Amino acid sequence: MQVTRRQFFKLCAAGVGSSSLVALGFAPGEALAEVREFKLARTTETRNTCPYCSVGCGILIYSLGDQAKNSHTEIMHIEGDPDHPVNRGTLCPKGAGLLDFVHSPDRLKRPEYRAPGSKEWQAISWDDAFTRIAKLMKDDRDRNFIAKNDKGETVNRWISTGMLAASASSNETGYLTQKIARSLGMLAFDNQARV
Amino acid sequence: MALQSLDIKARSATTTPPPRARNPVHVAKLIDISKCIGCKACQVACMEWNDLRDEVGTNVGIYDNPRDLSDQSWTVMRFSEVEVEQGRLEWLIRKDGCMHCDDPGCLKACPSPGAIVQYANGIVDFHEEHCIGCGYCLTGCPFNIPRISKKDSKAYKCTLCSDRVAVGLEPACIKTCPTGALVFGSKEDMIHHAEGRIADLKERGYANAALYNPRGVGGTHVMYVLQHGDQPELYANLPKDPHISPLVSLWKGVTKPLMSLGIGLAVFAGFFHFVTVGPKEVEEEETD
Amino acid sequence: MTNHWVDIKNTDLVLIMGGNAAEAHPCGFKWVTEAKAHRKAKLIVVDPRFTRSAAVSDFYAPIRAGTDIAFLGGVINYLLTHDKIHHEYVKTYTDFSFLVKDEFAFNDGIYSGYNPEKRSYDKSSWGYQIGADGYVVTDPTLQNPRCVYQMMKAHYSRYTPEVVASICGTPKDAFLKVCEMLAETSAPNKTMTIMYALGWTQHSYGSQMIRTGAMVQLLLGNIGAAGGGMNALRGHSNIQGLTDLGLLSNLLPGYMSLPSDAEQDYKAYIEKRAFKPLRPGQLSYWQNYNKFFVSNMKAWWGDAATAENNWCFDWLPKLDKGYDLLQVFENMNQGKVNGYLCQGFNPLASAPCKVKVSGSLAKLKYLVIIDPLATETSEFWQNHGEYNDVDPAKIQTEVFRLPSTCFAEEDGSLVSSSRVLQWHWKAAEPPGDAKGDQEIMAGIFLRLRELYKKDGGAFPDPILNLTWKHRQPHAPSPEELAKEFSGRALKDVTDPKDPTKVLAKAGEQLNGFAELRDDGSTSCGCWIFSGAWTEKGNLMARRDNSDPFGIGQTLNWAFAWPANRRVLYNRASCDPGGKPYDPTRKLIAWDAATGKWGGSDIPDFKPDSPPEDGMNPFIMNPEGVARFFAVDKMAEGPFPEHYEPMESPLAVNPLHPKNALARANPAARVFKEDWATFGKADQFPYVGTTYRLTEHFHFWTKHVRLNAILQPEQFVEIGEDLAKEKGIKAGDHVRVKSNRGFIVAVAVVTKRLRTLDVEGRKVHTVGVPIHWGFMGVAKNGYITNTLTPFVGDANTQTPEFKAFLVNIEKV
Amino acid sequence: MRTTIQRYTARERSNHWVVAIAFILAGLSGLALFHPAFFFLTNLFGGGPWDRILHPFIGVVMFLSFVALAARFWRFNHFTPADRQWMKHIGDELCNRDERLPEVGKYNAGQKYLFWTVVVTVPVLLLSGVVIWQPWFAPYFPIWLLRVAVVIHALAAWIMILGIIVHVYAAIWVKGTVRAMTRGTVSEAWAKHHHRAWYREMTGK
Repeated sequence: MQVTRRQFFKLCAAGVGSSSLVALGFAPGEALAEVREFKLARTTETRNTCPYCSVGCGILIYSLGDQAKNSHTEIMHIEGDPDHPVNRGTLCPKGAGLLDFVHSPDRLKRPEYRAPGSKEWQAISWDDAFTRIAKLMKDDRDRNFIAKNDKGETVNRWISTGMLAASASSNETGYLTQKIARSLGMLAFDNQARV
Repeated sequence: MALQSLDIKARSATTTPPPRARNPVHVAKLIDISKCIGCKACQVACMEWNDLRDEVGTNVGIYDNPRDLSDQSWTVMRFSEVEVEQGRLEWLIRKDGCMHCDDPGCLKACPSPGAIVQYANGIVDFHEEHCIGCGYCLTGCPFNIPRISKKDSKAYKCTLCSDRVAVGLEPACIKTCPTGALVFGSKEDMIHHAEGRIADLKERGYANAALYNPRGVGGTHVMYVLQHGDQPELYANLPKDPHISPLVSLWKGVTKPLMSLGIGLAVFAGFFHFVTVGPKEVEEEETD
Repeated sequence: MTNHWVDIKNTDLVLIMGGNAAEAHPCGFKWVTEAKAHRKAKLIVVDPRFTRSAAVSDFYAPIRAGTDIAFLGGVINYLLTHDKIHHEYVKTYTDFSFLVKDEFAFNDGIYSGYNPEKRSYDKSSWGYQIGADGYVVTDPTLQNPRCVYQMMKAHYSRYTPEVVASICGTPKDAFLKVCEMLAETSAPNKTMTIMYALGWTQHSYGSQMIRTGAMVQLLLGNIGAAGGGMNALRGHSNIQGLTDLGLLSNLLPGYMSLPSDAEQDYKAYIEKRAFKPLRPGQLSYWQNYNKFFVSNMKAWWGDAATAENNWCFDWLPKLDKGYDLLQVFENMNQGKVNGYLCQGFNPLASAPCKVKVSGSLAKLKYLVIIDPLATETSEFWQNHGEYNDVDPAKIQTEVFRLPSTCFAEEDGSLVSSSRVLQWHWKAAEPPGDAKGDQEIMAGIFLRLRELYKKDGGAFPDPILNLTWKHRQPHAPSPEELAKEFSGRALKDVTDPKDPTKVLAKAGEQLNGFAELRDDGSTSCGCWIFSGAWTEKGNLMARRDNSDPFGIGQTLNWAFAWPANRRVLYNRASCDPGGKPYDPTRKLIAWDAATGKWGGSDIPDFKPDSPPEDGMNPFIMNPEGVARFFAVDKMAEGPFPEHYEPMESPLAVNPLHPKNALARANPAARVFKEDWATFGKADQFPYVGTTYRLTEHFHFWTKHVRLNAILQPEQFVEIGEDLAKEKGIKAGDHVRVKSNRGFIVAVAVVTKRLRTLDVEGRKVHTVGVPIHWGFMGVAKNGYITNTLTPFVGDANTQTPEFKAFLVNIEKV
Repeated sequence: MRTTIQRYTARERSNHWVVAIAFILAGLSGLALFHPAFFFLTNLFGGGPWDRILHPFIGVVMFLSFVALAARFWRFNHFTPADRQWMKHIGDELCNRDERLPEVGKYNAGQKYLFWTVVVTVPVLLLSGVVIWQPWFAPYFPIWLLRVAVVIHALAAWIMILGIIVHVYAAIWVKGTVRAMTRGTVSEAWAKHHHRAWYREMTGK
């Protein structure tokens, strides 16, 4: 067999045709190289302080939603506050992981009660919990309050119920707690600074 | 640099050059090992920003955890206890992760167009939606960085937070680093910064302090300041002279086009043999 | 901290001892790396372990856990014998020249006045000689053998480098190298900062360790200067604030203290605390105690607090003794405690000797847990297998677990270690039905108050009259509470120099504690926080980070107590003439033109007292100067002395080998039954020490997935020598035992824990990180405090977690 | 009616075509990843990931079917002294000067070379392919071995492709050959002309 000039051109045309086919989209698209969408674009930013150690790093909390009435705020990212003079935007491994503290599966969500000898928690309403706790405290205080000591000195103390105060709660909570504890005459009262 | 970071310098499995007229700032991350306390904040910030969560593993008798890079851990600390001088212990802690080579072996090895891109600012980024999961990037990387996910068979590694850099922010690890062991800026500035650090280290007795910006891969956009620049292998086997394996570079360089040509030539040879010599026909044979 | 985080960048030398700032406070540690990078500062780490702070240090010296006083005593000896002290500073600003009472004595490790039965001192001999003028007698020539300088010199002359090396296990050359580096900062224009934390506090003589550090700093003239100071790196975000607010057994807000039983007389109570100056011309700021106290009582009981009832003095509970955590658990163990409230506190994990704590909790009638997380304490009654092997049926405690908000779900202020009160804002609603702590406390209190109102009961007056002027009584707002502790005028407050000038009108917020009055015209819930919320608004929420002097003072960022002052004792950064010792780091200086002190900081001084008046910088001390001789302030003696930890590998104190009383801290309180729980070196030959890892925060972050990923599983660290001896390889499971129990964990074998040569023998250390427990997303583990002894510091009762005895074996 | 000779049984033909189809699919899916110019071929397989997923399975099919095929034809492909003679006349073969060629059995030396080429390359492809098979096996091998395996795999494939091009071309070029694999028969003339020894053996002529 001999290839004539005409046949040769036909072959060439076929070759060009198939490669054009490639150009027309048979090949994968020359997609733009796009970076991942910047995830904070329309989030709400709230300034806060890291609750762990006492360096007191400033943090920025980013939450979904614009705080509109029907939008449920969901914290989705936390990073350092660059304006803060101490941490200047940096965070340590604990601070950098705060998001998972906020969303820890071990967060408590409702009041619980464990009866004496019981093996399990049961749900209790806030109102019942407060009422029952207040009753237990009052019973104990009324029974064991020491108005005067053996020498007859006024001492007004209650030492059969104690309290340990938080180390990461705010000053406002701490102040209120201090005020309440002393008004009850409580002395068995300490905070995490002790250990 | 904003959107210009989207300009592309190189693209995997693409034979023609991308647009090159613009020339944005080259960025770099500098890891000053002499300032690193191994706190792993960068690991957390990386996972948090990129919405990754590695397994809660086990302790195997060392501090390194997670033990290795994975699709969920794009950076890990590698702890080495060494006595460079007798009786003087040093705890060298190296943040391992993608080096963002100027001449990226992963990109060279990748067969899927656009699965790996190198932005004009120097960031080498994996685009998982184009990744076919072949694992060739592993063979191209001189630093053993990319990891194939067991979940989706895609390759993952540090993006140098290309999404943050694209909007003018620093990468998440840089921002979080408590001691400033990680810094980020233009590559030029980072080299300058490193020079200052090296001078300081030399004053403190580290005569061989040096910048790790290996030539073999064209320099990197993640560089280290090493106290012992003459012995990078002390730092959990950081390669002394990394380069793309010749098996990959040669292979992906000229060999494959030549071989493709060889296949083409074979077809053409047959064709021209046919049209010149003609078929072998047995005369007596009848046609169907 | 006497100084603040950013100020560390101004230092020339950092000594990290009794702490591990790089791991426990990484973002504060940044200022160490800044000082190194920009001031060519050096970093020294002295620690039993080669920590991650040591990893970036210029010099590391190992030390046996619990021997820091010996080490620092050796430093004092070195500085005095080599005359590397800041002469002008110590002569003028300290008690160097003060004469000590002749009765005061120190014999073979025991100070005068010791009562071995009570394990305490009669401190009457621990004082200065007081002259006929009522002032302390001094000898400015420093020649009198009873002057503090001479007595201190004699006391520490025993702490030779050889003795230090033998007690501490620190190689002698390493010790001397540290001395040399420290000594360089005795130059007036050089400063050193000391950064410490629980590595010093958690010993049976921890307070004395800190004192010894402070003495070194005073000798070098580093207190009050930028880049200097004694910097306690506090552990929790508001542990400083809660301490400032007095949430400790014996305290009232602002470091005022509750009366003891004997203090029945209000005036005597005040006089005892309103110290008169001990030297002529001194300020003695505590003379204002009555103003702070009355304002506090007005804040709490409002109109019920009157001059007639001594401002409700008798409404305050009086102390027969301290009811610190250990004392309360001792009482609980004896069945004397019925109820306990744990607000964001997890004592089962964080108190010593878990078996005792757990047994004590089981004797409670009721336990109330208020926490955002499910803590171990809240489930102490639950069987969690090997980690908490109890029988719930036998535990009759009623337990309430009330979910509270976390930081992200509330407004309020926290005090950082820099003493800066910073406001934060709520970002989201709490999960489920969780409530804020204030609402929870109000919920309990208001119901109690209702019951007392309705039924009466024991001494209801303080409860019924407690001020509660909240717009939403069930949910007091943080703003209202902050205004209350910051203080307001009840009547017009006028300038005492010019009664026509009104400083604050009735009802207005006060500008600061200088406006507090003792006539009931002011109300202030915490005097040191006064000025945090003024008529200008919430100063704690200020966000101007400008730093005009370039030394990191940022006076317009939030609000620092006291009076927005950033560096305490800053008058001591100037020479007696009022000129800064180092003008490049000027905090304040005397400006003769305006007749005022001023500079980059708020003067910690009477602002218009000219140098020639001779008022000294330590205005909170009646002496006006800093004390080397602690008079009667410390439980175990005016000069810190080295004692062995309660559980020590040594049978005797090498300084007092023949005096068994002086082996361990003679003034440490040990409960009777606990003596039997202490182990001996023959059974438990290794030094155990507990600590934090940078990847975790106490017992919280095991609930945090991101942190659980970083350090998933409980481990202990041992040196290579001990590992070889015991046939333990990295990754093996080992059992670590003390006389109080055991834990099982993975072994990390490391070069970072050295075998030390102590008193001619080898001492191994076993490092035990604390973070695991039986709740959380990390791998479950044993509570580390299973191992630790139930004994505390003689002054603070902080448990001795840092040095105890253990044994170890491969499982 | 012309006379034909049975050259391949139905089973042999089926086996051959299974191998052939597997080869084409493996070849195309493999080439797709060989050079960017061929990447468009991935679309034949449903895109890049499917290409990557399917290729090794096709390869295994090719390997197994080729093992069967090789077993069938093994004994016909032993080299004989006559083959050496034939190879000396390869130029005559290529230039259609068939009259100068020595007598050939069932397969000529060229065909035998091809056979042995494929016998060597297919197992090499399998072994090297297993080493780089993501995600199943590759994670168990060191990276240096992956690098070597990738090269060997491609090299073996290239050799095989070249061989198969010759094979296919030869089938087209030598008229009357294709029907041996489609119908199973060849004409007597074809057999006599190209494989005289085999022809004699088959017909006894």
